Amino acid sequence: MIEGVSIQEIMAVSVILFFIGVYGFLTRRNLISILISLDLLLNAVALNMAAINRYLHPDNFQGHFFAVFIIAVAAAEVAVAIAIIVDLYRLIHSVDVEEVDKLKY
Amino acid sequence: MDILTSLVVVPVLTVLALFFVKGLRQARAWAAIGTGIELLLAIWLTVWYLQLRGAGHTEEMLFMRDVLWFKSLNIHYAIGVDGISVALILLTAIVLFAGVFISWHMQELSKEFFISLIVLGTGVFGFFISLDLFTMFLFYELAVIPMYLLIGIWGTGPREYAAMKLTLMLMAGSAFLLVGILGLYFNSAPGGGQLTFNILEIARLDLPMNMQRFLFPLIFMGFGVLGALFPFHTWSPDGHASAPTAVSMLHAGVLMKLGGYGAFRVAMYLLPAAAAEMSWIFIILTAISVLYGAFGALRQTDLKYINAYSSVSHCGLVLFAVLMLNKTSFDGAVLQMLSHGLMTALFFALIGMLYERMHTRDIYKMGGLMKVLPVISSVYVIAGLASLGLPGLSGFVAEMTIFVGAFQHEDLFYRIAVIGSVSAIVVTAVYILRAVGIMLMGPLKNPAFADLPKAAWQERLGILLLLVPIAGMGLFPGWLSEMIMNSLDHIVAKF
Amino acid sequence: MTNFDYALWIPLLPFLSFLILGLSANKIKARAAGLTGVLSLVLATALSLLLAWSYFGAHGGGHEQAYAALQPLKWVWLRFTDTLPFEMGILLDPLSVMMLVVVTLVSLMVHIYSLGYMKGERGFARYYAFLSLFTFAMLGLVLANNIFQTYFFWELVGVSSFLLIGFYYDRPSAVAAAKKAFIVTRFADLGFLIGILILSYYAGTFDFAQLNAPDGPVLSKDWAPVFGGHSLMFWALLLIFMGAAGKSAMFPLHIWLPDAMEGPTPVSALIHAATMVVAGVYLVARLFPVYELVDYGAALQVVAWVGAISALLAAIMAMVQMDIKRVLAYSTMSQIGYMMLALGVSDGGADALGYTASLFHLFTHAFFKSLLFLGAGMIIHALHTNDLREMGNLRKHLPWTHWTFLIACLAISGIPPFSGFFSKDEILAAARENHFWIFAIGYFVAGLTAFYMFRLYFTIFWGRERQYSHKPHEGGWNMKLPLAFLALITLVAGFIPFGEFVSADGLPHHSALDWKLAGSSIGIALIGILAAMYLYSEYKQLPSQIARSLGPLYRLVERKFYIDDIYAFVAKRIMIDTIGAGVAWFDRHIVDGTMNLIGRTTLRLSSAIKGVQSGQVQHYALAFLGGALALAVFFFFRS
Amino acid sequence: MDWQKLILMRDELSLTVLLLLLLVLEIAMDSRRKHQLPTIALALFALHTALGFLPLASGHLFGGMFHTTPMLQLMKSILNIGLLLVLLQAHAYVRSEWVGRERITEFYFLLFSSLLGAYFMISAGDFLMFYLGLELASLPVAALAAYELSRQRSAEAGIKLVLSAALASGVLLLGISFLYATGGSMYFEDLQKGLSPNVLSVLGFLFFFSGLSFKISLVPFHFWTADVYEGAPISVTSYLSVVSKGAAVFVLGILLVQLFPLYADIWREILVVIAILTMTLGNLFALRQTNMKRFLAFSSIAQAGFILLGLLAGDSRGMTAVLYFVLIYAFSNLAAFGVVQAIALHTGKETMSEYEGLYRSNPRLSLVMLLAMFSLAGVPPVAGFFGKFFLFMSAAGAGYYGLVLVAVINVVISLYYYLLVIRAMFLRKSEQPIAHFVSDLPMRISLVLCVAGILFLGLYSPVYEWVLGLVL
Repeated sequence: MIEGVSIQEIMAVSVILFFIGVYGFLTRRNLISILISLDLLLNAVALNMAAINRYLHPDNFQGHFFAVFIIAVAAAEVAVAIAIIVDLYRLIHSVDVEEVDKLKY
Repeated sequence: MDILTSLVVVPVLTVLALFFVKGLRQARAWAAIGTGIELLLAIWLTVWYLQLRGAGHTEEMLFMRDVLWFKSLNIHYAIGVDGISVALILLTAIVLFAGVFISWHMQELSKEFFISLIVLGTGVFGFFISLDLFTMFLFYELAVIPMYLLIGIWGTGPREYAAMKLTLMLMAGSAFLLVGILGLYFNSAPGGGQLTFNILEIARLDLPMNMQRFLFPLIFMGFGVLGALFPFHTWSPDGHASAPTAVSMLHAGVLMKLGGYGAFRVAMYLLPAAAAEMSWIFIILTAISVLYGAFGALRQTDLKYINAYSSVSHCGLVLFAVLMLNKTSFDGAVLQMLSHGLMTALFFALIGMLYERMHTRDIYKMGGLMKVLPVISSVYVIAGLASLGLPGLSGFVAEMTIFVGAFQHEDLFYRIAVIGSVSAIVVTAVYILRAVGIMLMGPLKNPAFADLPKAAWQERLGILLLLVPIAGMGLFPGWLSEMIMNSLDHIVAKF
Repeated sequence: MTNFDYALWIPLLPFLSFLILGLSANKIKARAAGLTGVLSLVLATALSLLLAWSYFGAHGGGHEQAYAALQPLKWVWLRFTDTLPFEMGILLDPLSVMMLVVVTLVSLMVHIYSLGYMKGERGFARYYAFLSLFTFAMLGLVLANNIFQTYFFWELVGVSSFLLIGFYYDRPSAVAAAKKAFIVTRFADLGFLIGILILSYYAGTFDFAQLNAPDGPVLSKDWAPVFGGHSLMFWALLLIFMGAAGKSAMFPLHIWLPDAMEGPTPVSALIHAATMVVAGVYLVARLFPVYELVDYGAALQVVAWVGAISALLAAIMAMVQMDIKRVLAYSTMSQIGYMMLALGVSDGGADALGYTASLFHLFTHAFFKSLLFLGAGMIIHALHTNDLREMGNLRKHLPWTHWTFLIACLAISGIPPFSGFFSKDEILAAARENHFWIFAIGYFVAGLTAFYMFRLYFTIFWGRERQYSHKPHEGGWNMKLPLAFLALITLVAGFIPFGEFVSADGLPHHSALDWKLAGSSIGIALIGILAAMYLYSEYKQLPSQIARSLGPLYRLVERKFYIDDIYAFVAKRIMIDTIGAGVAWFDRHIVDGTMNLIGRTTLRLSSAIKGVQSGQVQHYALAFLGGALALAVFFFFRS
Repeated sequence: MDWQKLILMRDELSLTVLLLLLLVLEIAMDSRRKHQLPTIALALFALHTALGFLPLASGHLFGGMFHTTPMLQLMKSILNIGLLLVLLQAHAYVRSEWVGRERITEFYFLLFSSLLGAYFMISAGDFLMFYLGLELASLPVAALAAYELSRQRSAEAGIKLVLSAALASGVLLLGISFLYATGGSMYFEDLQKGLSPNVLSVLGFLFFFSGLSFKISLVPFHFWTADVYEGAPISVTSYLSVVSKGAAVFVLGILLVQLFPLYADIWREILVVIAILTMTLGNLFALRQTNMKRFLAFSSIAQAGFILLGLLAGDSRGMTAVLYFVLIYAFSNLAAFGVVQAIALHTGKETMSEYEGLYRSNPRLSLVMLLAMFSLAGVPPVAGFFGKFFLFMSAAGAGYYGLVLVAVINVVISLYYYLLVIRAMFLRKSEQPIAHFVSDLPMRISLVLCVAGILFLGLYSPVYEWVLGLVL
């Protein structure tokens, strides 16, 4: 619990963070940047979890645990994603998301 | 195993046997044996049925059998027949058997052809014996689906288009049907308790009126599509024109009867109040069908189109009669199904024979065939006469029963509609005679057709199989009509 | 009471012959086929004569007692409803017994005659099969005990007529004529059928006995006018008469009859002169009490006028025809017009003289008209042409034909003592009693008849000798014998006291000749004959000069008053080319087009939205988030 | 902790053991003998599948994080069957030169881990377990999608899947956090009591639902599906379309009923809308596909729309219909994918027009495809008809006649494109047809199994009764 900061404010921050992530996801062209945006987005949720736990349901630790797991899974996700991006780069020499559109319609 | 189940099992076994044979000769032999047994069974069934009725069995359905299938949903394999189904089963067996002989020289993928044909037959037999809406629906679709392959693989002309159109339209019809059937099911236990698909059990209920109003159009239209109800008939001309001979025979002769039978057995029988209330709408549509089909046939030049439109007209009359809600017209509807089934099958068989010889179906390219092909031509004339309702042939019996029966309706509107439909007999005469005149009579138009091969034995046999019942029905309709009439009491009692 | 069960065999024998000949088709030898046909007819004729003898004989000649209407056989053929069964049965009353005799006799003669006439034709067996079929149907029609049975056989005679007209199926004109005959009568039968439906719906029965019974369901009730100032019964009767008019080639449904002459000549003699075409008269006579009493005989008025107009128009058209058979066809039409007229005017009197007269004329006409046709057949057989302009001075070559033809011509013209004189005189007498204008027409037509018949006679047998390709000679005994026999009947039939046997109320009536009327009708007939003799007994330019001077009027008649053209227009232009083509177009483009449109629209829609699946993962993400937000928005607007 | 209770995790444990065994084999096996590995893995998995059918008691573990019931057990078995069929079909693929011996193990390892994730997802008793299961189920598939390293489309499929999946889980997590905020617990049992119809929790529910819909590929959350299906190796595609999707459907079914009964009105409405959208759009896109994989992708989207009809009622009948349908769908869809796989392996052809005239050269294969198409379209007497009929029946039972009508009309549309495949194979003749070939034994076994399933699952009614018995 942080003095002078209400849960609403923290949740607002995390939602803003979430949408910054979304924005990044939607607008970046570099696949790596998109991955970073994704992490931003996941972190926003992690923050949310932790804060909600602390503020609203301080009698258990479920939110905290969840936040930890989110971070861990995010890392795994990034690992897989990076691996694929590397492979992709090998194949097309680019990490531009707009060039990844051979499959469509 | 009871006789009704064997009606379904025999074709299934035939299909299985056909999977293991090779070549045209074996395939057609097995197909002929299988369908021959089926015909014998059907005849036996008819005789047995009449005997039982004669011996005083007055139950609504005979040869009943009920096997629980999906226990928790109360879906049964429930079968039974009354005079109407017996008659139609006999019709199917005849047409199917004749169809095998008409396809005697099916060179391409012959085994597969007979398999598909008999699967179709299986569906039809199953449909006619079903007393459970679920199994009925199942067999209904089973009968429709092989049409795609049958037309698509062995058809002529724009076969892919025609096959697709036919399948999709009929399936769209069954879409409505499905909803209707589900509606019936979920209203089959108004006081709580076990829901059921069983026709006889649902028939004992009085379904709430608003439900009937909702379900009747769905079911009637669903079956109506197959019964070539205007304006859902357009699969018919293209489909028939493209289909190979035996398929046209079965389709127009038997499959379209599923529409009439279903409309009658399900829509009218189970939803009588809505039927009485809403019949006028469909009377208009069917009366249009009758006239429209006849007029549509007037200017066609392709024999199959002529016959397809004529089928629209004749099948329209079936639905028309079904909607007239009295015993005589119901009787007429069934007679018309039989009559049309036989004669349209005969027509298509003959058209197929002509096409095989001349590779054209355009009547203007023919002419004077009577001299060249006396047997086929004469039978064509007889079939034509049956179609236009010549006394002594089946068409007359059926049409007159319908007209007299329908005219007994108390409401003036309905009687006027009857007069409208009656007018079609003139138009029918015109298009039949036009085709006969151009194609068969007159001097021989194309010298290339001067010595076409005469009808072969299997063709004669096929013709005979259909011609004998047509004449038999026309000369001695009494027993058939009585057999049907006796089964109508339960249904008429609902109105 | 005598047992009349054997009456069933009278129609059945020809039917058996039809079955044998039809099934053995082309395998049977011509000789055997002919013999089968003739033999069955001989038996049938013998039976019907026997039947007539015992039927009328059983009566014993008592004058007060009506002839009984017997129904020796009756069974339900098809049960429409319990109260309205479709029965097959045999009704024996003076009318049907008389018809029986006519039909079997004429048919027998035609059967024998055809042995010679059709000799060597392809399809000889088929010809006899059709003849037998026709005879069967006609006998069934005559014996019918209810109106639906009548309809049954009515259609059947129509079809056999179609088959026989189109016997020379490789001749396009024959095919066209057969089609025309069938379709026109079919159209008329539509009216008949609707009439039956209406009649039976209100009467609740098909049975003639019940329909005609004074206390039956029709006559015991007063039918309120519902439409056009008349009762439904009237309209029903009118529709039934439409059927009758079609079959009997009455104006305006007569157009098929002249064309029907495309058939073999014996066929014309049997079907289109003696038997089938009078079925209409027979039908009206069958229902005579109903026609007479419903709406005070309003329907009979129509019958009378239709008959009179037909008689007149046909007679006029007969005068200009150049085809021997067509002249006879129009004369048939004219004579049937007489019969109809006679039926129509017989509403007033209790003894209904017209009824008897009409049927008497039917009786006599059957023989002399078939005689005429068979004679014409002789000529055609000898010359291989129908065209009057290629004939002349044939009396030397064809003496048998000449004499019998002359007898028939005299009969039809109403010259005593030939049969036609007696019956026609009775008709005129009946008409005079009831309706002046109709009488006047009838009287005038009598003159015209004599004129055109003798025009025919003189042109053929007198006139100038033509160049014949080979010397004309008459057929064998099998052709001469029927001529002689029919001529004999024509000579004596007039002296039969017809009224003793057949009358509207079943009671025997005795009718005496009114010599004043008879004299004047003989007079006008003689005028006609003399005029014809003057114009045609030797070759002259005069007839064509007259024709030319009449100009458009002649043209009008020659074009058959353009009635055929109107029909052709309606049938071809309107029915086939407009409605038929219209429906076909509508079906292909509108109805089918809609179905195709649904399919095509779906496919097009499918192509139109393919861009949504752009391949850009960011677009997908946007859609995903959009979807999630849409759900949220959906929720907020919902609550 | 009572160790005996761990038996409740029998399947998870057995699968874990399997995974470990694979690792051991990977290390211990001589690389020259690695080509036997697929066979071993297959045998082991078959054993595992058989094990899954042994009865197991209901119960829960870890304070409610994990629980199991016969119904859940059945769900897992259905997934097992699906994967087993996939493995049979993949057998020849994995041993082909495309893959390389050193990468055989990872194929199986990733597939099994994903299945393990699906198990946990199904058995989850709280959001944490659920989330872990979800990620475990999807991440390995992303790697698998990119399995063919040298193919661009494979990599593209992988990256699209992993990015979309991550975004979806982000949204799903946001939803979970909202639900947690109002409900106060991650445990379903407690959460269900704590939920209220306030804005935040409904929003949470909606986000959660969106995230899960992604896995089932419901419109509009489906866009990744077609691209990934087309790009991924065929075995992976079939896994995605059957096992992965099936698992998600099961979870949705369980959670809607168990966790969100409070929002029944909301999710019913949403399901109706989404079902219509999914069926219709899936069909519309499927109509004009020419690549078989992509075609089947859209077809499977449409099928998902039909499944939603079973979820609507929210009762045991509906759930039975869903399970039954998924079971049948697994057989039908895998039969189709099996044929596509077999043809692709032997000829490299994947386009519908290249299938023309197939019946004349490979009749049996074509017949399998015919049955598969009929079953997918729902044509009697094959199983698909029964599956669809019961789905529609449950929806109609809940009063959704209009929806059923829309669905049945969509069946007709779908019939059109299924018939297109049949048209190519049976109706058309080709100048250069695919030559006759014989597939490897496992493929043939799998196809025979599929055909048997298609033919008998419907007609043989005890299967349905058995499913129903386990659901109740």
